[in-house]
Amino acid sequence: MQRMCKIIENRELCRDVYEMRLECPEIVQESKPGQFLHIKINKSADPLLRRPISISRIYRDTGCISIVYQCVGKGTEEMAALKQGEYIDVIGPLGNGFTLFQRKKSAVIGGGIGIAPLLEIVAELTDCDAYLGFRDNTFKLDEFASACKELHIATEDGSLGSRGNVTDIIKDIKKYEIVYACGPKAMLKRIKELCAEKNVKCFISIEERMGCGIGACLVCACKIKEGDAWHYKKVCTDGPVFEASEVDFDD
Amino acid sequence: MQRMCKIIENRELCRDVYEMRLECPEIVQESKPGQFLHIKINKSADPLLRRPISISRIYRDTGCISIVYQCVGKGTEEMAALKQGEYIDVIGPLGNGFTLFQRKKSAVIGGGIGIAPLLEIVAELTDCDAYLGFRDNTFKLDEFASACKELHIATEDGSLGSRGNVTDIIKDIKKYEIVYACGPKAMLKRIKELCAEKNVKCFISIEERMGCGIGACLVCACKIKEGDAWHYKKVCTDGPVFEASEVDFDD
Amino acid sequence: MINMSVDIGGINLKNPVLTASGTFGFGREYSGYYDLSKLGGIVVKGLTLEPREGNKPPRIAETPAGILNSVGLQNPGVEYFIKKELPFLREFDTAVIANIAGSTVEEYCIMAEKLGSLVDGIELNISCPNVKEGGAAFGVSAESVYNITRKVKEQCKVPLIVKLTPNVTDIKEIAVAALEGGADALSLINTLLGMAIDINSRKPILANAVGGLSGPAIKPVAVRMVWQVAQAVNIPIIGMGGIACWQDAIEFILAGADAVSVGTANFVNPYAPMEILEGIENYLINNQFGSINEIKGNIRL
Amino acid sequence: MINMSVDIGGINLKNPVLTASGTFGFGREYSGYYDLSKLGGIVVKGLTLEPREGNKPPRIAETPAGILNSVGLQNPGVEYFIKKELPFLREFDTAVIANIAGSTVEEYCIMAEKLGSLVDGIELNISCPNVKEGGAAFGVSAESVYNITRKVKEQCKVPLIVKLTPNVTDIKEIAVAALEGGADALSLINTLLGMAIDINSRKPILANAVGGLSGPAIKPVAVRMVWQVAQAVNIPIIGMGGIACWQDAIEFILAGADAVSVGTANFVNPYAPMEILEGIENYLINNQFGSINEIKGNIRL
Ligand SMILES: Cc1cc2nc3c(=O)[nH]c(=O)nc-3n(C[C@H](O)[C@H](O)[C@H](O)COP(=O)(O)OP(=O)(O)OC[C@H]3O[C@@H](n4cnc5c(N)ncnc54)[C@H](O)[C@@H]3O)c2cc1C
Ligand SMILES: Cc1cc2nc3c(=O)[nH]c(=O)nc-3n(C[C@H](O)[C@H](O)[C@H](O)COP(=O)(O)OP(=O)(O)OC[C@H]3O[C@@H](n4cnc5c(N)ncnc54)[C@H](O)[C@@H]3O)c2cc1C
Ligand SMILES: Cc1cc2nc3c(=O)[nH]c(=O)nc-3n(C[C@H](O)[C@H](O)[C@H](O)COP(=O)(O)O)c2cc1C
Ligand SMILES: Cc1cc2nc3c(=O)[nH]c(=O)nc-3n(C[C@H](O)[C@H](O)[C@H](O)COP(=O)(O)O)c2cc1C
Ligand code: FES
Ligand code: FES
Repeated sequence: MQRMCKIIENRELCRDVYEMRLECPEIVQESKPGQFLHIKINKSADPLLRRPISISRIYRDTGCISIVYQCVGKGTEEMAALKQGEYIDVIGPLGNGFTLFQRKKSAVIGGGIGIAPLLEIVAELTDCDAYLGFRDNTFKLDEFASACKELHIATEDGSLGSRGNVTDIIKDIKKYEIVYACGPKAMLKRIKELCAEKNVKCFISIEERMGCGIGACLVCACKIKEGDAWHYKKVCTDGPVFEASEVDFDD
Repeated sequence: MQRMCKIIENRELCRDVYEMRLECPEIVQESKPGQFLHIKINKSADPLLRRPISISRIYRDTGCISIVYQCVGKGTEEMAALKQGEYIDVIGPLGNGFTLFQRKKSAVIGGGIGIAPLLEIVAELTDCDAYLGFRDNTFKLDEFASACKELHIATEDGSLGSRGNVTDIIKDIKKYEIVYACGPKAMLKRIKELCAEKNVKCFISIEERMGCGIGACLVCACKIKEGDAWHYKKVCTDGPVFEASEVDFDD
Repeated sequence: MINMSVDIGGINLKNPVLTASGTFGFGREYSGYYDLSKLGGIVVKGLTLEPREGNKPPRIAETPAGILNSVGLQNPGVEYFIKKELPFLREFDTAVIANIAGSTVEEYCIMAEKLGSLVDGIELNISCPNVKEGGAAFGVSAESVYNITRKVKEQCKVPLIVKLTPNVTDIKEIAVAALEGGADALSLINTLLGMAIDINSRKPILANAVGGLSGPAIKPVAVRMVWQVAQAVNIPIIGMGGIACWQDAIEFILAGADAVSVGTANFVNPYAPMEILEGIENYLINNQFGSINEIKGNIRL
Repeated sequence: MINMSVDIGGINLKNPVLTASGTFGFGREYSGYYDLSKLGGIVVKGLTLEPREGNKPPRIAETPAGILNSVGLQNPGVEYFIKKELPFLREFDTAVIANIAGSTVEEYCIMAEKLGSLVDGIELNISCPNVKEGGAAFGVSAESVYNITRKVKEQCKVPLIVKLTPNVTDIKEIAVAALEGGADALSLINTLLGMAIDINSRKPILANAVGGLSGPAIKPVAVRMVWQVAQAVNIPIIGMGGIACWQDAIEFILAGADAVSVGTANFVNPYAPMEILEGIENYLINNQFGSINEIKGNIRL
C-alpha cells in the first residue's frame, strides 16, 4: 500500500547514520521483520526513484515504524535533512521478510547498516544472540544488549570489541539452530559457508538496486540455485530474505 | 555576485502571491530598483535553472531585500514552501534597473505581479502616482498608498476600484514627465502607445525566459529598434528595463 | 460528455492511457493498486520465443531525472505467457497488447503466429539486435524495419504496432518504412542507449555496461520524435518517454499522439496511469474539447 | 605532484577543464567570478562568417534535469570576434578555441583561414544544416563529415577539433569519418534534438519549435557515446553533456575523455568549472594517480 507518513522523529545515531520514526498504522498492521519500505523522498524527478529501506522496528502500540539508514548518496542525504512533522511517501510493507522460529536457539549476525533489520528480530525472539560488526562508529548497541542473551562486537579499527570482521568473532556457530544475517555481500558469503559447514539453517537479507519494488520491472535480480539449475529471482518480492544455501554469490 | 542568503520571512500576501525577505547586505549595497535576483531554489537538477525575480524593496538599514512572487509553476511553488531560517542561493543584483528622476512628476503603472519592482520606485520617489491592475486578489496596496500621491486601482472582476484593465483608468498620461511600468506584454504595449501619443518618457521592465542571467547564453532576446534597423538585446544585462519606444512588441 | 476512446489501428481503446512494456510486468503487481479495467490497455513485458533469464545484475542505474535499465528481456517465453499470464489479464476489461522481441525475423513471425488472435494487438520491439545481420538492432535501418514489419504482418491476425527505437538519425524515415511494411500503428519511443560509471569502483554501474535510458529526462526527445513522425505518417501513434503526469500526456497528444504509454513513472507512483487518465479528461472538459481527436496534433506553430 | 595537463591533438591545456561553446559567451561575463586563467581552455560562442541575429524568443525551455535552447547562432561574426573579443580573451593564460559554424563548406573554410593561428584551436560545429545538400546537418552522415573535415583541415593552421552531434544512429562511424578526414581531436556531444509544448497556449515553448537538449538529463547518452568513440578512434576526446560536478567529469574521463567541457552547468553555478577542476585534482590525489592519462578510459568491464 502507498501512504503519506508523518515523520515523528529523525535523528542522527552516529556519524551519517540516522533513525527515522514514521507514523503509519496501516502499514504496521501488515509488517513483519525483514520487510522493507520503498520511500520517495521528495516530489522532484531528481532523485527520481524510491529508496528501499528495511523496517528496523515495528511499534504495534503506537502504529509506528522505525528505519535506520546510512547516508551514502543523494537520496539518503535528503532523507537526513527531513524534519519532524513533515510527510514522506511510503510504499510498504514490501518483500517476504524473515520467518521467525520462537523456540529455536538463534543468532543474528549483522554488518554495518545491515544490523537495521535485525533489531526487530531480536525484539521478537526470546533466545537470541547477536554478532555485530562495524567499521568504526557503533549504534543501537543498547537495544541489542537489552534484547539479546549475548552480544558480540567487532570493529574494523578495534575501537570496540574485537578488531576485525564480525565473521571472525563467531566461535561456535553450531550451537545455533537458526541464523539470521544481513550485511555486505562478502560477509553474507562467509556466513553462508560457515553455516553450510556446520549444517545450520541460515536466512540472509540481500540488497540489490531496485526500480518498482513490487515485482513488475525485473531489475532486482538475484541468482538462486535450484538443484543443478539456477534462475534469477526478484529481491523485492521473492526476497529480500533468502535461505543462504540457495543464493549463488559467485556471479 | 553569488551568495547564500538567509530567509528572514516568507509569507503569503494573498492567494498564490508571496513576499520573501532575504538577508543579503552585500547585494543590498549594489542594488537599485528594477534589478533582479537570479535564484536557485534547491540543489536538485529538477528544477534545474535559476529563477529571475525582481527586487521589490531594498532595506539599506537592515541589509535586506524583499521580493514578491507569484506561484505559477514548480520553481515558485517550491520557493513558497521554504521556511524562515533556511538559506537560498542567489546571484545578484543583475540587470540595469530603473534610472529614477527625483524632480520629475512620475507615474508607476503595474499589472499583476508586475507591481513588484514598482514598490522600490515609489519608496524612493517623492512625487509619484500609482496605477495598479489586478485580476481579482490585490496585494501591497497599503505600501503604495502611503508612498504615492495618488493610487488608482483596476480589477478585472471589479472587486476593487474600476472594473477592467489598468490602462483604462489612466485618464491623463500627459501630466507625467516619466512613466515606469511593469506587467504583461499586452499591457506594456498599450502603455507604450499611450506614452508615445502624448510624448511621455516611459521605461518598462520586460520579462523573458532566461538561462545564465548574466549575458553569456543569449537566450533572453528582446527585439530593439535602432533607427530603421533592429537587433536582439539581452533582457538580463541590457535590460530588463528598456525605453518603451525602442522595444518592438510586434515580433 | 467526453469521448475518451481512441482507435489504434483497429484496436479500440476505451481511453488513451496504456502501460508501457517492461514496466508493468503482466499486470498482476499493479492489480492491487487499482482496477486494471480502468486502463485503456496493457502492453505486457517483452516476450521471446523461449524463456530468457536476462542479464546479470545490477540491471538499473539512476541518472538525473531518469534511469538506465538492462533487464535483457528476462521473461517466461510466449507459451508460458499464453497459458499462465494471459488468462489473468483477460479477467479485466482492457486491451492486452503483446510486446514481442527476437533475434531473427523468423522468431518474431513464429511468436505472432502463436499469439494469433489471443491478444488485442501485437507490439513489435525492434530495438533488439538482429543476430543474422551483424547484430545491429532491427530498428536502426529503414530497410530492415520495412522487412521485419512486412514479414510479421503476414503472420499477424491482430493489429500490428511497430515500436520505434530513438537511437537513429532520422526517425521519420524509419516511421515511413514501418508504414510501408504494413504497420497498423506506431509506438515511440523506446529507450535511448546510455551508460553510467561508478567512479569509486571504476566499473560501469550496469553489469551489461550500457542500458536503456527512460524517464522524464528523455521526454523532450520523445515529444520531438512523436511530432516529427506525426507529420510523416498518417497511422495512429502511441506516444511515450518520460510521461509522469497528465500534463506530460497532453504534451504528447498535442505533438500528435493518439494514445500514451506510462512506463518508468509506474515505479515512482503506482497510481500514475490513473492520475494521468483523470487529468486528461479534466483538461478536455476545462478546455471544452469533446474528444482526444480534437487535440491530437493540434498545436499552433 | 599531480600532472593536470593534457594534450588535445596538439593543443596543450594546463588542465582538462574547458567551457563549452555557447554557454560561456566570450568569457567576459564569467571573468568577474574567477580568474579565467585557471581554466584549461575556453571554447567561444559559435561563430559564423557574417553576424547573425539568431532565432526569435523564447529561446529556452526548461525540461526535467535539462534545458532546450534555440539561440540560432546569434553572434557578431568572425571578424568582430577577432578584433573585439579575442584581445580580451588573450589577456588570460588559457587556451582559446574558436567554435565555427556555417551553411556551406566554403563558409567554414573561409572562417578557418581568417582565424589562422590567432586561436589555439578550431572546433568544427557540424550540427548545422548543410544548405547546399538539402538541409540535413553536416554531422549526420559519415560522408559529409569526412568531406567537411578534410576541406577545413586544409585551411587550418591550428589543431582541428570536430564536434560530433549525438543525433545519429552510429556515433562510431561518424567519429571514424572525422578521424579519416584529418581531425586532430573530437569533442562530443552537442545537444540532442528535442521539443517542449506549452499545454495552455498549445504552442511549442520555443519560437523555433524544436531546440537542443543539454544538461544533466543527457549525461548517460553522452557518457555512452564518449565510451563508444574512445574505443573506435585513437585521437583525443573532449567529453561533454550534462557535466555539473567533478564526479560527472571523472565519469567522462573514465569513459575515455582526455578533457571535459562544462556547458549548461555554468548557468546554474558560475563556479562549476572551478569546483570541477578542484574535484578532479583531489580524486587523482586520493586515488594515488599521477595524471589524467592514468584514469582516461581506465574502467573495468
Ligand atoms: C531490501 C533493501 C533494504 C535496505 N535497507 C536499508 C536500511 O535499512 N538502511 C540503509 O541505510 N540502507 C538500506 N538499503 C540500502 C539503501 O537502499 C541504499 O543505501 C539507498 O538506496 C542509497 O540511496 P542514495 O540515494 O543515498 O545513494 P545513491 O548511490 O545516490 O543511489 C543511487 C541509486 O542506487 C541505488 N542504491 C545505492 N546503493 C544501494 C544499495 N546498497 N542497495 C540498493 N540500492 C542501492 C539507489 O536506490 C538509487 O537508485 C537497503 C536496500 C535494499 C535493497
Ligand atoms: C527580469 C524578470 C523579473 C521577474 N520578476 C518577477 C517577480 O518579481 N515576481 C514574480 O512572481 N515573477 C517574476 N518574474 C517571472 C518569474 O521569473 C517566473 O514566474 C518564474 O521563473 C516561474 O518559475 P516556475 O518554476 O514557477 O514556473 P515554470 O513555468 O515551471 O517555469 C519553467 C521555466 O520557464 C521560466 N519562466 C516561466 N515563466 C516565466 C516568466 N514570466 N518570465 C521569465 N521566465 C519564466 C522559468 O524561469 C523556468 O525556466 C520575473 C521574470 C523576469 C525575466
Ligand atoms: C525496466 C524497463 C524494462 C523495459 N522493457 C521493455 C521491453 O521488454 N520491451 C519494450 O519494447 N520496451 C521496454 N522498455 C521500454 C519502455 O516500454 C518505454 O518505451 C521506455 O521506458 C520509455 O518510456 P518511459 O520513459 O515512460 O519509461 C522497458 C523500460 C524499462 C524502464
Ligand atoms: C544556450 C546554448 C548555446 C549553445 N551554443 C552552441 C554553439 O554555438 N556551438 C556549439 O557547438 N555548441 C553549442 N551548444 C552546445 C554546448 O556547447 C554543449 O555541447 C551541450 O550543451 C552539451 O553540454 P552541457 O549539457 O554541459 O550543456 C550550446 C548549448 C547551449 C545550452
Ligand atoms: S524492483 Fe522491480 S521487480 Fe524488483
Ligand atoms: S539569460 Fe543568458 S544571456 Fe540573458
